[in-house]
Amino acid sequence: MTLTIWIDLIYLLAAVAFIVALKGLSSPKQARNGNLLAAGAAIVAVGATFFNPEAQFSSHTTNLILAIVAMVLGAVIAVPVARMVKMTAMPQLVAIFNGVGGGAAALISITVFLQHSDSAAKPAVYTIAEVLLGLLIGCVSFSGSAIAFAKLQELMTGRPITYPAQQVINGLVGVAIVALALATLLTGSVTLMVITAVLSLVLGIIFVLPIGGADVPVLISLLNSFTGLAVAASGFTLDNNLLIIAGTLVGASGILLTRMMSKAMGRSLSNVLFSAFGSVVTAAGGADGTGETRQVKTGTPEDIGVLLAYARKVVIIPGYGLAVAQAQHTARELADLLMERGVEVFYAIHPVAGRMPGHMNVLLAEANVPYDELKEMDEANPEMATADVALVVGANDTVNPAAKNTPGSPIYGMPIINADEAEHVIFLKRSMRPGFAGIDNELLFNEKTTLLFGDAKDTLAKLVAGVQEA
Amino acid sequence: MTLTIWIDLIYLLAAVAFIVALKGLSSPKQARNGNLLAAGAAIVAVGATFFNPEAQFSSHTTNLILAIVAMVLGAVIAVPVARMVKMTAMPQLVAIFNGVGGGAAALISITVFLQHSDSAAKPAVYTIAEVLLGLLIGCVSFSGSAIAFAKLQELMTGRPITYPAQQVINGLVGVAIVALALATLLTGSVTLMVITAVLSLVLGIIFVLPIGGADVPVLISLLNSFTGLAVAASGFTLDNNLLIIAGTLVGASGILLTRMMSKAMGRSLSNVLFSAFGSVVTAAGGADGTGETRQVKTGTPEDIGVLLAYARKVVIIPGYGLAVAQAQHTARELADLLMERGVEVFYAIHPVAGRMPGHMNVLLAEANVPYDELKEMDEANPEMATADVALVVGANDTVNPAAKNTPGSPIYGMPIINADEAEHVIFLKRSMRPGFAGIDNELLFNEKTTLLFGDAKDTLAKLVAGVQEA
Amino acid sequence: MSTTGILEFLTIFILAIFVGNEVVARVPSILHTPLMSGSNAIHGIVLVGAMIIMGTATGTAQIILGFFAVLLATLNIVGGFTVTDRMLEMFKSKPGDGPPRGGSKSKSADAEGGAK
Amino acid sequence: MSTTGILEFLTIFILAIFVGNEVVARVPSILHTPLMSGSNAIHGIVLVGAMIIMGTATGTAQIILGFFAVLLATLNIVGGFTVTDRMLEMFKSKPGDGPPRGGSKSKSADAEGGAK
Ligand SMILES: NC(=O)c1ccc[n+]([C@@H]2O[C@H](COP(=O)([O-])OP(=O)(O)OC[C@H]3O[C@@H](n4cnc5c(N)ncnc54)[C@H](OP(=O)(O)O)[C@@H]3O)[C@@H](O)[C@H]2O)c1
Ligand SMILES: NC(=O)c1ccc[n+]([C@@H]2O[C@H](COP(=O)([O-])OP(=O)(O)OC[C@H]3O[C@@H](n4cnc5c(N)ncnc54)[C@H](OP(=O)(O)O)[C@@H]3O)[C@@H](O)[C@H]2O)c1
Repeated sequence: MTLTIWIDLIYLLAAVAFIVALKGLSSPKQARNGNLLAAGAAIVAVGATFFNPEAQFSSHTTNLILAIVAMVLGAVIAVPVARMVKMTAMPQLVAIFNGVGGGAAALISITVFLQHSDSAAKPAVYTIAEVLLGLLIGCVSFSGSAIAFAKLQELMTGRPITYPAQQVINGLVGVAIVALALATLLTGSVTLMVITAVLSLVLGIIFVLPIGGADVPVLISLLNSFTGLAVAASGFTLDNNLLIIAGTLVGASGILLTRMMSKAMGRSLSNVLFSAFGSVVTAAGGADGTGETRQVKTGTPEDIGVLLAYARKVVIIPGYGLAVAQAQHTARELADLLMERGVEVFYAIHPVAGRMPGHMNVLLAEANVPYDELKEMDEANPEMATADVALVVGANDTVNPAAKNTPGSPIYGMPIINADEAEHVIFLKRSMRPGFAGIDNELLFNEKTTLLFGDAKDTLAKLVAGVQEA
Repeated sequence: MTLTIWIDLIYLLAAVAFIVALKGLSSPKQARNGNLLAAGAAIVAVGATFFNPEAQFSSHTTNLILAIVAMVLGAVIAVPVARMVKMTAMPQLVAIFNGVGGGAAALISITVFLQHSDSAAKPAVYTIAEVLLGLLIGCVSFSGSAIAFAKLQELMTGRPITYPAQQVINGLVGVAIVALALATLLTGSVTLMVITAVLSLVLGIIFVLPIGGADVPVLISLLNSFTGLAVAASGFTLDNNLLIIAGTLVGASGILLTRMMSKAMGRSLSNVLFSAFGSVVTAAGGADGTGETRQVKTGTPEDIGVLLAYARKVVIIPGYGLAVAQAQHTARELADLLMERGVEVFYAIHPVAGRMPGHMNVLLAEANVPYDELKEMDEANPEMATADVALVVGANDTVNPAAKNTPGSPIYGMPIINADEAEHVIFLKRSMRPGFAGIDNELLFNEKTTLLFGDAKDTLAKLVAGVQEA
Repeated sequence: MSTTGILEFLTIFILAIFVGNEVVARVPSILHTPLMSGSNAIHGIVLVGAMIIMGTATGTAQIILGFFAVLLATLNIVGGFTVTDRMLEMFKSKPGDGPPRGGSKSKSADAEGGAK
Repeated sequence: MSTTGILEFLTIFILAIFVGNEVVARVPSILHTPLMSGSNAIHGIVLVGAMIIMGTATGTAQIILGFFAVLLATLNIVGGFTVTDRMLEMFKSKPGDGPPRGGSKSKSADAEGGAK
C-alpha cells in the first residue's frame, strides 16, 4: 500500500516533468533541456514500474525476464537507427516511432480485453469502452504511420492514391468500425474484437492513401496526436494517471500543432486530409518536365559569382532541394564568403520549406548558421524589394507567385517568400521539374531570373569559386 | 449514487467553464463574455448544490431555510453596493469581496474541525492538515483584506505603518502560527485551533500595515490569490473537485498576476511587500507642499487653449487625478474638439497610472474614448519627442524624470512616460503636492512646463472653452 | 482508497496550477484589474462548500458558523461578478455605438456656456 | 467508488487537455518538428502500461502480446527521445562556439581547389 503511494507519487512527478518539458520544447532556448528532462522522467517512471505491485513482477520472474529482454531488444534497435539515420529521413523516422507507440497501446488493449474475457467477473461497460477506444485509435495510428513511412521512404509513390467515392468508402469503414465496436461491447466476443482491430488497421491505411507525400508531415503530427489519445485510453484502462496525463498532453497539443502546421502551409487541416492535394499533378505539370518549350535563361557560375560578389544585399532562400543535396554547409560557406566581402546576406526561411516544419532551421542550425542570419518569412518579405539578388536554393513552391496571382492554383492563398520582388533571381535546381505541389512556377520564366542547373551542393560550390575569382 | 454522479458532472462542467472564463478574461474582446460565462456556471453549480446528497438539505429543512436566508441577505447587500460604488472606489470593493471569501473558507474549516472533534472516529492527519491550512490562509486573507480596505477607503492612513524590527516580529508571529497549527494537529484541541485562527488574523493585519496605499492594489491581488488557495484547501477538506480547481486556478493565476502588476510598477514583488515603500515620504516631500520655494510657471486657460489649438500633435497623459476629478468625459471632449480642428491627439497610458492597473483604460473606456486613441506606454514613448504638447492631467509619478535620472529615488528604475521630451508640458493639478510615491517632480520646475492649478474637471472644461475661443 | 483519493486530488491540484498559470500568461496590462476582480468572483464558488457545511451543520455553533459562511461566500460571489461586469461594461470595442453620456454632455454644455 | 473514480480520471483528462493546449500555444514554427518529435517520445511512456500488462500476463497469448507491447513501446520511447535530442543538438544559440564541422571544411577545400 505504502509502496503504491510512492510509485504513484513518482508517476505524478513524471507527469509534471512532462508538462514542464513540453513547455520547454516550445521555446528555442529550453528545447533541449526540455527533452532531456522528459527523458529523465521517463527513465525514473519506467524504473519505478519494476517495483509497482500492480505489475506483479516480484511473483512473475519469467515475465520480468521477458520484459527486460524486450526492452533491451527495443533499445538496441532504436538507438542506432535514431542516431544514424540522415537528417532528411527524420520525418519517416518520427512516423515509425509514433506508429509503434500506437501499436503498443493497441496491444495493451487487446491483452486487457483477453484478461477480462478470461475472468469470471463482468467488468463495467465503460471499462470495455475504454479498452476498445484504445484499440481502435492505436490501430489507426499504427497502420497509418506505416503507410506514411512507406510514402516518405519512397517504398511506394508519394502521390495521392485516389479512387472513386473514396471519402464515402472511408466513411463507411468508419461506421462499420463503430458498429462492430458496439457489438463487441455488448457481446464481449473476442472474434468481434479481432475483426474490429483488423478493420481499424484498414481504416488507418485508407485514411492515409489519398494524402500526398508533401502533406505527410502534417499527417504524422495528427497521427502523433492520435497515439497520444490511444495512450490516454490505455491510462483509463489501467487506472494510471501518468498515462492519462502524458497521453492527453500529447493528444491535445498535437492537434493544436497539426493545425498550426497546416496553417503555415496556407491551408486548412481538412483540406490537407481530404482534398488529395497534389493528385492533379500528373495531369498538369508532368513529372519528367520535358513537355516544357518556353525559353528560360541560364547562367554560368562565373557570371553569377560576379553578380553575387558585387551585390549589396543577397537573400538566400533554401528549400527542399537544399536538404536533398545536403548543401547546407556549402551554402553557409558561400554566405560567409559574401559577408567577408561586405555583402549583406541573410536566409529567408519559409515555414514549410523542405518536407517538415522547421526543416530548414534544423539544417541550417546543423551547419552552424547563426540565428541572426535566419529570418522568418514575415520578417524577410518586407526586405525583398531592396534585395539585389534572391538566391533560391532548391526551393520552388515556397517562392511560386502562383500562390498570389493564380486563384485556381492548388497553392493559391499560401503565403510565399517574395523572391520575385528582388532585382535578380537565381534558381539553383537540377531540372525544370516542379516542386512537391507539382505545379509550374512562372518565376522560372521571369526575365529577372537566371537558372543554374545541377545538384545544389555542386552548384553552390561552383558559386563559391566564382565569388572568390570575382 | 446516480444523483451524486450527475452533480459531480455539473461541478466538472462548471470548473471547465471557469477555465474558459479565465481565458476570456485575459483577452479584451472576450472579457465580458468570460465573466458572464463564469457567473452562469456559478449559478448552475450553486443550484445543483441544493440537490447534492452531501449537503443533506432534503433532511435538514431548517438548515435549508437558513441557507436561503443567508444567500438572499448576501445578494441584497452585495448587488447594490457593487452597482453603486464609484469607479474610483473599485479597488477597495474588490478587497472587501475578496476578504469575505477568505472568511467563508475559514469558517468552513472551523466547522469541519468542530464536526471532526465531535465525531468519535479519528480523521487522517492530512485531513486535519488541510482544514488548518484553509483556516490559516482564509484568516490571513480576511483580516489582510479588511486592512487593505481601510487604507484605501481612508479609514486609516494610507502611509506605511512601520515600527522597529517589524519584519522580525512578523516572522515570529508566522513561526508561532506554524507551531500552534502543528500542536492543534497533534492534539485536536479546539482551544488551540481558535488561538491559531486569532493569530492568523493578527498576521494578516501586521502583514498589510507596512504596505503603502499606492501598493495596496498589488497586495489585494496577492490576497486574492491567497483566498483562492484557501478555497482550494476547503475543496480538499470537502473532497470537492470544483472548489479545488476553481481555488487553484485563482491561486495560481493570481500569483502570476501579482508579479506582473509589480513588474509594471518597475519593482519586484518582495520590494512591494517588505520595503514599506513610501515611508520616507513624510520626511522628504511633505504632505502639505508648502515648503516649496522654487519658482514654477503657471498659465491661463486662454493661453494654454491657444497653444493646444494650434499644435500639430497633443499627447494627453492621464493619471490618478483624472480619476479623482472624474474628468474623463471632459478630457474626451477636449480631445474631440482638438481633433475636429485637425490636431493629432492620443492618450498615453502608463500601466500603473491611477490606483489600480488598467485604471485609466477603464475610465477612458467609460467615456467612450475609442481604443485607437489609447496608446500603451511602449507605443507612446517613441512619439513623445515629436509631440508639441504633453498635457498631463492629474498624473505625477508616472511622468517623473527622477525615475530615469535620480538613482537614489524610490521610483528609480520604473519606466515612465517621457513627457519631458515633448516641446511643451502642461500640468493640470490642484497644488504642488506630490503624487502617491510622495516625491518631488523635477518636471514641474522645468522651463518647458506650464502649470494650471485646479480640479482637473474644472481646468479641462476651461481649456475646452479656451480652445473654442482660439 | 482514501489514500489514493488524496493523490488524485493532488494531481488535479497540480494540473490546475499549470492551467491557471498558462491561461493568464498573456493578459495585457489593461485587463489586470478586471482579471483580478473576475478571479475574485470565481473563488466565490466557495459558496458551494459553505452550503454543504450549512446543510450538514448540527448544533447552534455549527449552524451559526455555517450561516455566516454562506452569507460571506454569497457576498463574495454575487458582489464579485457584479462589480467585474460593471468594469467590463465599459470596454466597448466600438465606443461610438453607445448612447452619448448625458452627464458629460450637460456638463460640457455648462462649461461652454460659462466660458463663452 | 469506482464510479467516482472515473470522474476523477475524467477531470484529470480535461485539465490535461487545457494544459496541453496552452503549453504549446506559442511555439515558433522553427520548433514544430522538434516539438512533434518530443511529444512523440513522451507518449512512449505507454511503456509503463506495457510493462504492467507484461507483468500480469498469464498464458502464452497474453505473454506474447505483452512482450511485443513492451518491445514496441521501448522502440517508441528510446527512439523518440534519441531522435529529438539529435534534432535539438543542432540548435545552438552561439553557433561559433561549436567545433567546426570537419565534413564541411574539407568539402569546401575540395571545391576551392577544384575551382582555382
Ligand atoms: N515543410 C513542411 O512541413 C512541409 C510539409 C508538407 C508539405 N510541404 C510542401 O513542400 C513544399 C516545400 O517547398 P520548397 O520550396 O521547399 O520545395 P519544393 O517546392 O518541393 O521544390 C523543391 C525543388 O528543389 C529541387 N531539388 C530537388 N533536389 C535537388 C538537388 N539535389 N539540388 C538542387 N535542387 C534540387 C527540385 O527541382 P529539381 O527536381 O529540378 O532539382 C524542386 O523544384 C511545399 O509545397 C510545401 O507545402 C512542406
Ligand atoms: N495603477 C496601479 O495599479 C497602481 C497601484 C499601486 C500604486 N500605484 C502608484 O500610483 C501612482 C500613479 O501615478 P499617477 O501619475 O497616476 O498619479 P500620482 O503620481 O499619484 O499623481 C496624481 C496627481 O494628481 C493630482 N490630483 C489629485 N486629485 C486631483 C484633481 N481632482 N484634479 C487634478 N489633479 C489632481 C495630485 O496632485 P494635487 O494633489 O496637487 O492635485 C497628484 O500629483 C504611481 O506612483 C504608481 O506606482 C499605481
